[in-house]
Amino acid sequence: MNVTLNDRLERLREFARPDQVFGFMVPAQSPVDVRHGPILYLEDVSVSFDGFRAINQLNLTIDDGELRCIIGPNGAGKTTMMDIITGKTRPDSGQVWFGSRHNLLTLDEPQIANLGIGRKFQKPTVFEALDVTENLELAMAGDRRVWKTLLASLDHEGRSRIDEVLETIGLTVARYRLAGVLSHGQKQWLEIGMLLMQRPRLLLVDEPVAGMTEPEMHRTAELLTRLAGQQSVVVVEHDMGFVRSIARQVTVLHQGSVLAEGTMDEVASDPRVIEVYLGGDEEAA
Amino acid sequence: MTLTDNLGRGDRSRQAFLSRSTLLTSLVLIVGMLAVLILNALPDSNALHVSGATVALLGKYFTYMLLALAVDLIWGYLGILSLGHGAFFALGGYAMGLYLNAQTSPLHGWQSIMTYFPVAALAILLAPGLLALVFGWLAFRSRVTGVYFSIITQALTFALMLAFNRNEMGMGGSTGLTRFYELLGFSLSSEGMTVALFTASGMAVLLAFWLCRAITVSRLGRVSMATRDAEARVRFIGYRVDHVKLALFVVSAMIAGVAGALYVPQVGIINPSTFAPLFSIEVVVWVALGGRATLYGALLGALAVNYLKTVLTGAMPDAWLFILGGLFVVVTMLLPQGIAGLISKWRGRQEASA
Amino acid sequence: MSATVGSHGRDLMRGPTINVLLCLLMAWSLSFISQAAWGANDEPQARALLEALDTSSFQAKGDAAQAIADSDVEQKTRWLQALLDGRLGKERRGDRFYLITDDSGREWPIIDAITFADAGTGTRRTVDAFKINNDLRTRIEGMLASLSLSAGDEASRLSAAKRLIGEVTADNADSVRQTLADEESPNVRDSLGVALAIYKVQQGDADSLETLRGNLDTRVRNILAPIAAGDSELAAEAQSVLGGIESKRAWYDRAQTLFFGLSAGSILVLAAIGLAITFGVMGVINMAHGELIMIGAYTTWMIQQALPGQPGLALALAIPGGFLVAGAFGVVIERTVIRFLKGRPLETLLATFGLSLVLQQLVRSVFSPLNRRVASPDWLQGAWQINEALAFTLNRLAVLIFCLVVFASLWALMRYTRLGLEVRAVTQNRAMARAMGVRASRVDMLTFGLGAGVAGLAGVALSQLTNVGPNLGQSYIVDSFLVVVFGGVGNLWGTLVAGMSLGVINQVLQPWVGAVLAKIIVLVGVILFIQKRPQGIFAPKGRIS
Amino acid sequence: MTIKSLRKLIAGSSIALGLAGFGTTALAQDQEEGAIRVGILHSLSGTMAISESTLKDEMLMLIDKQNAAGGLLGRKLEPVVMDPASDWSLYAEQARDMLTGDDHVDVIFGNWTSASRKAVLPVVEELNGLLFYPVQYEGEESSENIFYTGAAPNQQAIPAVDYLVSQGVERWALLGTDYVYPRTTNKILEAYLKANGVADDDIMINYTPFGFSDWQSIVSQVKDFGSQGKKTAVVSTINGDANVPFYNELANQGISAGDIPVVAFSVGEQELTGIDTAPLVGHMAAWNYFMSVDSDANYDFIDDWVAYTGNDEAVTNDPMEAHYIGFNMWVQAVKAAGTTDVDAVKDSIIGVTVPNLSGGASTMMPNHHITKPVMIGEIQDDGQFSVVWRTPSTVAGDAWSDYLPDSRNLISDWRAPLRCGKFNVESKQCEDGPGAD
Repeated sequence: MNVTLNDRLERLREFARPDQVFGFMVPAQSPVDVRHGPILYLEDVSVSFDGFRAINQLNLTIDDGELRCIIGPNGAGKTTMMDIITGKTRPDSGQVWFGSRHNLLTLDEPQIANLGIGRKFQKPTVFEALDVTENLELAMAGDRRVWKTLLASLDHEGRSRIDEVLETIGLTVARYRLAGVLSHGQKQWLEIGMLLMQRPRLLLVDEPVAGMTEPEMHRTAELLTRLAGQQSVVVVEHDMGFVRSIARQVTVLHQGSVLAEGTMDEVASDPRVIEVYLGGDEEAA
Repeated sequence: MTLTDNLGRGDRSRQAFLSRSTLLTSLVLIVGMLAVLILNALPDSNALHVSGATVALLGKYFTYMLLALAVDLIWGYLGILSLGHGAFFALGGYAMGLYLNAQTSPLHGWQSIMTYFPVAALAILLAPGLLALVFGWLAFRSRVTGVYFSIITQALTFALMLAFNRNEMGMGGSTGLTRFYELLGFSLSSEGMTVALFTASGMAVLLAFWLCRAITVSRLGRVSMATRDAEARVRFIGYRVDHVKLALFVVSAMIAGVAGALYVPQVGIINPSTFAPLFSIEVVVWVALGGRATLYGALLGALAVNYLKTVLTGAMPDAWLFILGGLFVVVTMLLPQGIAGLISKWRGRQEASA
Repeated sequence: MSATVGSHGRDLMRGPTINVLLCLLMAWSLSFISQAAWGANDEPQARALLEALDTSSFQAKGDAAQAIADSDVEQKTRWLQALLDGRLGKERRGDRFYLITDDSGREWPIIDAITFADAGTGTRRTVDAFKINNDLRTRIEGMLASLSLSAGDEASRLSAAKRLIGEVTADNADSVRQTLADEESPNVRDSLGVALAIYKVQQGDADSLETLRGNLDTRVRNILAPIAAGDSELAAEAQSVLGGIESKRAWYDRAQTLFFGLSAGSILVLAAIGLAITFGVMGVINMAHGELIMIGAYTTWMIQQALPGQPGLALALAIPGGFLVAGAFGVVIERTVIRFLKGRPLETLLATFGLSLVLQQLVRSVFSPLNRRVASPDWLQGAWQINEALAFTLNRLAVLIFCLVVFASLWALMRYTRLGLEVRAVTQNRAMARAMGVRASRVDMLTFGLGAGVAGLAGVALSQLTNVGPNLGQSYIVDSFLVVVFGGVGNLWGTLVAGMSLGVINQVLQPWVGAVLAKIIVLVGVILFIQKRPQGIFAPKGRIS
Repeated sequence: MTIKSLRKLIAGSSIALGLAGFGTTALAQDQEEGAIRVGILHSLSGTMAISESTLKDEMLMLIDKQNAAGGLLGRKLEPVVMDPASDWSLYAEQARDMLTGDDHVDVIFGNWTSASRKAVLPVVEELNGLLFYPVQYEGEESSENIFYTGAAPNQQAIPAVDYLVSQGVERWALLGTDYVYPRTTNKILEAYLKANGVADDDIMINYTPFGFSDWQSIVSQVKDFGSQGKKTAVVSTINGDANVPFYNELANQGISAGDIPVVAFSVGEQELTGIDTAPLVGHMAAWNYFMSVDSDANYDFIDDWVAYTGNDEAVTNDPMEAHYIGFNMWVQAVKAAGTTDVDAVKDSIIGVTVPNLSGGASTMMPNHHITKPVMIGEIQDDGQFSVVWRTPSTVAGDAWSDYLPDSRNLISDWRAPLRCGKFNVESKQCEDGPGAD
């Protein structure tokens, strides 16, 4: 693993820092350096699987505090892009930077997560054998080393944070229920709740409203817009209505690269986008 | 985590260290042990007297239970199926065997350090621990999971079996280490020693049970269960899955090593057949039969299968494999949660009717 | 065939071998003349000849046999043959001599050795069969060969000529030259030429070394080695010839090792490929896989029992038989056990482990714990001798080919048939496949049956190589899993490549470090390899979501 | 018996805990009052069942016969059969089980592998039991409680090598399975051969794992080794299952007994039942008994065995003879002592002489090994051996080999006053037992 001396020093400093009290929704202190530009920067990223180019010369920039929606037909490379950002997939070429200091291509998933990038999966993935509270507890920001984890206990502050998040995601009554028995929508919320517990600087949200009712969608939209500003949010979504309701900036992916970028209206009137969505792809929303 | 934390949490008792199942299991273990000790102390003529041989047998069962516990810790709670845990058991056993040999005949070369009990005791923990550390570090770092992991653990124990079979290893070749006479200056064949070993094994089971319990109810335990069910997700919230796995794997290997070390003086021999993949698979079967991820299930399973084996190999030497093999099939199909599942179902019904 | 090369003994070599050769040649040229025109109903003489055999000294017995061979009694060929087979004996409490016509079982039908009249039955208690030992056996074989009318055929002359290598001396060199001049068969001429050349080289003739260049016969090498050790011109020349021989042998040795490796690998592949289907495709950890192999082997044995004396036919029938029987077992296991454990792969491990115990004990109870004897047909015995340094044993060659055929058929089945398509569909997306009208449970059953059937085929093949006993399967289960995992779960090609490469690596290592260490190295190697490529050689690639 | 006391224990603890005891449905072994109990400790399942299960049947037959003849000391013999399942720890457990309790056995006949014997040894010594061990083994052991009725190396390996030397063999390939018996035997043979002037280059030693089946390259190595112009023989200590593929490979690579004879120490009639012997004719085995041995005692024994098993093709072998001798010796010793008491029997059995199956008699020596004739048999195409050579008289088993430097000065004598299994004649010290090993 290519960890620079700087990173090590940074981590050392991180350990030495005294505990700070955070308010709800304030991002956890992240070492990310955004003084000189965007929070996320992808340049010329390409990856292929068995000859198929899933991502092709992708360039993408997300500014600090931005809420960005990414749309695109199936197979456009949205999920693969998230895999690359979170360290699950290594690109064949290109660069991915978090702030101006962290080269994400040299880090693995836990390191990236601990830098402050949170991810919600397309298919809700929660820990089914644990109950809702425990799910949130695990996601709570804190020292993730083995020994500390073994000795960790839930203090008053942590418990009140969990209570707050439970309130936000509407699962207070289900707090001791096993996550495995929750409905699909509830799992979606739980996963969002876990993201909130993590307090990341950058949230990657993959199809957050799939399986949600109309009012739930509204709440999600509200939540995401509220998050933006303090945190950067990247939403991948198929539901155009939902995208329209939250989006300020929209990026259209097609065949692994950016087809168009702009406000929803700009994008929607782009002839290439119309061509991609109407021309042959039956999945057009 | 304190007891009060859990008040008012309804059925959340499974997460508390001092839960009902912990208390009950500890109680059964302690009372059972005391009962055996008391019954053993009765005069021979008494109808309830328990002979030294039975105490020795039960002592051996305890070491198997300890091994099953070690397997359940990583299989039940972490989802790592090791088909090679017999290797750690055997390594602990060999460490003890060398020490026991040293009591009567001088050892040569590097082995001579095993003459001292503290060194031997350390080796009992370190030999399996180090092997687990190196092997686990390699495997978990490169994310070898699932059956791939299971199969290479099997390859590991198989390779060790072949290696220990070689006389060049200096471990007695295929006959292994035997002819033990003394432990800590006491004769191994005395009844007192049998009782002492039984007690030590029982205490080891109890302590290991508490240790495993403490681990599984801690946040680390929850991380490990989370890892078992959705490994990738755990990584994305920032836990170093490989470290978690490695830590538990090493702990588990050490418990297995202690089990082996207690097993050897009671059985009187350690040889490479303990490394045989079949033995390790059998251990997994005990755990599955007793019920995964419950800890007490592992204890029950190990006891039940070995008791059955003792009874059946004597009572029906020609047919016992049909019964035991058939039992494995039937239990798997009808009791997916093992004996523990049956117990909790039964308890659930009782509570419902109460 | 190599069997014919070595089976003639050393005693003959020590004697004036050329005479034997000449005898053989003469017998061959005179083969149209009836050998014994004289009737030998001379009972006292016959009795005296047989009585001479009744001695405990093998030397005396050999002389007696020679006397029989040299005599002109009519029965001599039959006597010598029976003596060779241990079926000539003497009445224990009497003085009649018997031929045992069939020595299977405990009561043997016997006939009088002199009159060939039926003499009822005999047992070990009543008939004392004459014993022979190895040396005597070789001598009698030689006698029979020279008595045989066909002794003059080319094969016999060739083997006689081959035996001359290193045995030509000043005494017989001329007659060998003469024989060479008369000989027509090029093969025999070559051998005689080599034999003469060696003699000449021993006499100091450097030119004759040319004839020996590239000769792979070990005796040539053994004779040249001391000659090359000196520092004369001849020695230097011999050195170069010897070097050529050695390097040629080294190449053939490599080819031989490769064959050994592929053959060992083919067994691994055969044992593992059924598992690659049940485990790789269905995700079922079938610990009873080894026992399905065992069932295939026992099927072969049973079919052979039903067709005594026809091992070839039985083996041919065992191929479909083993497949069907093991496949049927597989289907039953799938229907009664595995079906109910869908999606719980680790529990299939548990249940099938139980099954394997039951099946093993079942075989012990039904067939006995002892190994069963499965005969090999003649065409699977011996070796295909390419040259002195390279030979392919036929049974292993057959298994190698069989393995490739099984692999190719399976591959074609998976690739081109409806079943294969359905299997792949179910593997990739069960729910979707069902929605498309694939009867997933039927596919499961057939897939498992197929995997089990292929295991049965492995059993048929193994019955030709190793023990058929209750433990047969157990010894392959660890290796099988290792091969499947090494190759990459769910990938047939991976299994093939993994099995073959493990076989070759093992065979290459074996002469260096011994079989035990070779195995350990291979195991550790696989463990380390899995660290590098956690999904095996042919890891499934693609977006994992 | 432990099973019983275990049941008792569970009943007891059930009372103590107020728990319903778990299944105690174990079948009680019906035991006859006053019967002499004979333990049979042979694996009936697992890898060793192939060899050992026959011995269990043989023991049952011998006990039946003894009972039919009126039992022993006026009491019936009662067999106690257990299945140690080829698991060495189970051997120890079951031996302990057999030897404890009110209904303990008076003698045990059992074990096959050295590992299992070593596992049982401390148990029989601790509980003062009697064990008759019927298999040829590597020697270097003598226990007060074990009687070794199989061959020691000097009763099998060394005479076999002598015979081969007399047949002109000059080059030796010692092939064995990688475990203690072959290792020790080969060490002894190597020392013996070198002492007889065989050069290092003329000895090849090779070990293979248990159940090895891929003999191609080793056989080809042997072929190469044997093609150097000197008469070569293979001395095989290859164990059990590895033999069939080994002989198959020999035959297929065209090595006949005329070229390179193999003399085996672990291949008997029973092993040959699993092999097509036609290509093996002339290969040899060294044993103390062959089924084809010409003696009335042998023919009677075979008839009994065939009748008992109901199988016309049933074969007998050397370990069976060893049990036959051992059982009869024990019966004689019990009669002589007038009791089954272990110490009395131990004393009375030394010097007991019983007929063996090859027409002679075997005597129990003070070192707990017996005297036996040594024979070399050649494989016949009917799966039998034909005896081509035998020692003129019996050979006494030697617990400690004279050809190993560590044991050259050791003897074993369990008679008073020495009573030592490992007595150093040079230092006059008993090196056996705790604290002196």
